[in-house]
Amino acid sequence: MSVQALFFAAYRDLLGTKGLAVDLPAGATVADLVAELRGRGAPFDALPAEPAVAVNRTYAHSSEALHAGDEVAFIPPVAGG
Amino acid sequence: MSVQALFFAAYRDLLGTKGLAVDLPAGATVADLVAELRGRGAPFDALPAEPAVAVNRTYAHSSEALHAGDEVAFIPPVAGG
Amino acid sequence: MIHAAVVHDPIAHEDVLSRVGAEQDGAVLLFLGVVRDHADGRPVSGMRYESYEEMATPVLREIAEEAAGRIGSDRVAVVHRVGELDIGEVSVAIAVSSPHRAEAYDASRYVIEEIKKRLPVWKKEHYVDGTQEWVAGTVPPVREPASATRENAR
Amino acid sequence: MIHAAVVHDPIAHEDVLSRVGAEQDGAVLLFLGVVRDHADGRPVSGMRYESYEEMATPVLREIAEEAAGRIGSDRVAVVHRVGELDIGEVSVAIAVSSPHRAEAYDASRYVIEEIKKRLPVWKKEHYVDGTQEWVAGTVPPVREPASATRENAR
Repeated sequence: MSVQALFFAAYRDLLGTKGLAVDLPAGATVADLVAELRGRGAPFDALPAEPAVAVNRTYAHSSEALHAGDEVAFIPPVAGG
Repeated sequence: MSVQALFFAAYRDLLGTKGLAVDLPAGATVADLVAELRGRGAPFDALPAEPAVAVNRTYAHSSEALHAGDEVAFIPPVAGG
Repeated sequence: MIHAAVVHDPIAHEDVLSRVGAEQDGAVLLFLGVVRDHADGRPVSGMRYESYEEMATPVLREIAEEAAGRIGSDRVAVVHRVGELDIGEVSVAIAVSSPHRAEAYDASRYVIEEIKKRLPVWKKEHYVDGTQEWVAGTVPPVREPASATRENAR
Repeated sequence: MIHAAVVHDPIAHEDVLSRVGAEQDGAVLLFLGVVRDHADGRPVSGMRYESYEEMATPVLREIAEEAAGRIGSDRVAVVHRVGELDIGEVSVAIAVSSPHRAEAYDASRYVIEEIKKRLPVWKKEHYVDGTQEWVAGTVPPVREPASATRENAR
């Protein structure tokens, strides 16, 4: 299955991209996606091992299962206000 | 000596006057002024025995000594804001 | 600049707000006290505020200065209105600004709480049924050893 | 009515303030977050705010609704700006009104604190020396049992 990873702010600057499609085995979780990306080496290995992530615009635990077409946003520490 | 007593809000309504001059013996305190007024009978005896009082526009303890010409305001419980 | 005033005309809250703010300030807070349409369940049609004006103005300034002192900002402005007020009219406006938000909230709250405790202002509620009543207030705190201090100051 | 928006244009705080207030409300509070001229002692010339807008808008609304729920008032309005801001420009405006002041302060503070904790917004400080840096932020809290709930909802 394919999910859409999104990168914001410092993560976007780090990776040089706003987002990319990632293929994952069925049943993969948020943690599996993070591992897949970090396994690609630099610059992806500079992502935190347990980043805050939102799945379809809701904060999600690393154990959450992903589904085809999910939008998975990597959320750097927030600084609104 | 003479001091000027002032009455506001509920106290003014109670006494029917905004203020009056009161003659007191030299060395009289706030408490003496209160006693003098309350001793006049109705409606003055309806004033509290220990009202909040400001002498010359500063809150003053009942033991504070008065001086000729002092402005002594009887301050009902306040309700600003 | 610290600003404190007791006024008779309607309060333009923008004017109060515009008295605070500075390039080093990241937080601005405006509090408005407004005449509401009920009190303890009774329908209210309006309110008359009275003050001991010669004393209320300096006490209001003292409160504003204390608030400013607490947070190390001199951007504190407070205006209290007296007279006849309708429902929805502003009785008090408090504006504060400071570098950080915690201080702004602290100072704003301090000003309104101290006003309630010790500003010589009273209000008479006009009820929809035609009656009116002085609002039960707060006995202002009086410091103990005023006498000696005052003697020395004369 | 609860109002929450992420905007690109300058915030007119009067518009935010005018969204709250009701005849039963005695307290109105307006908080403004403003870009200040320094950060941790470094002179700042401006700030760029970015958001994950598709998520920021619903999170901001959720925060406003939680604040309203805490105090039983639906008069909560919050607007957060994104884009390039100059010193002194408003980044966030929060207006709340309620019958009593304690609730207004509580709700106002809740909104800004929750924004800092979990609104997907980031800011890059532009320093007077020409450099720029993402401001160190807060890791948003994530609830534990999201997976099961989400499965059931599908």
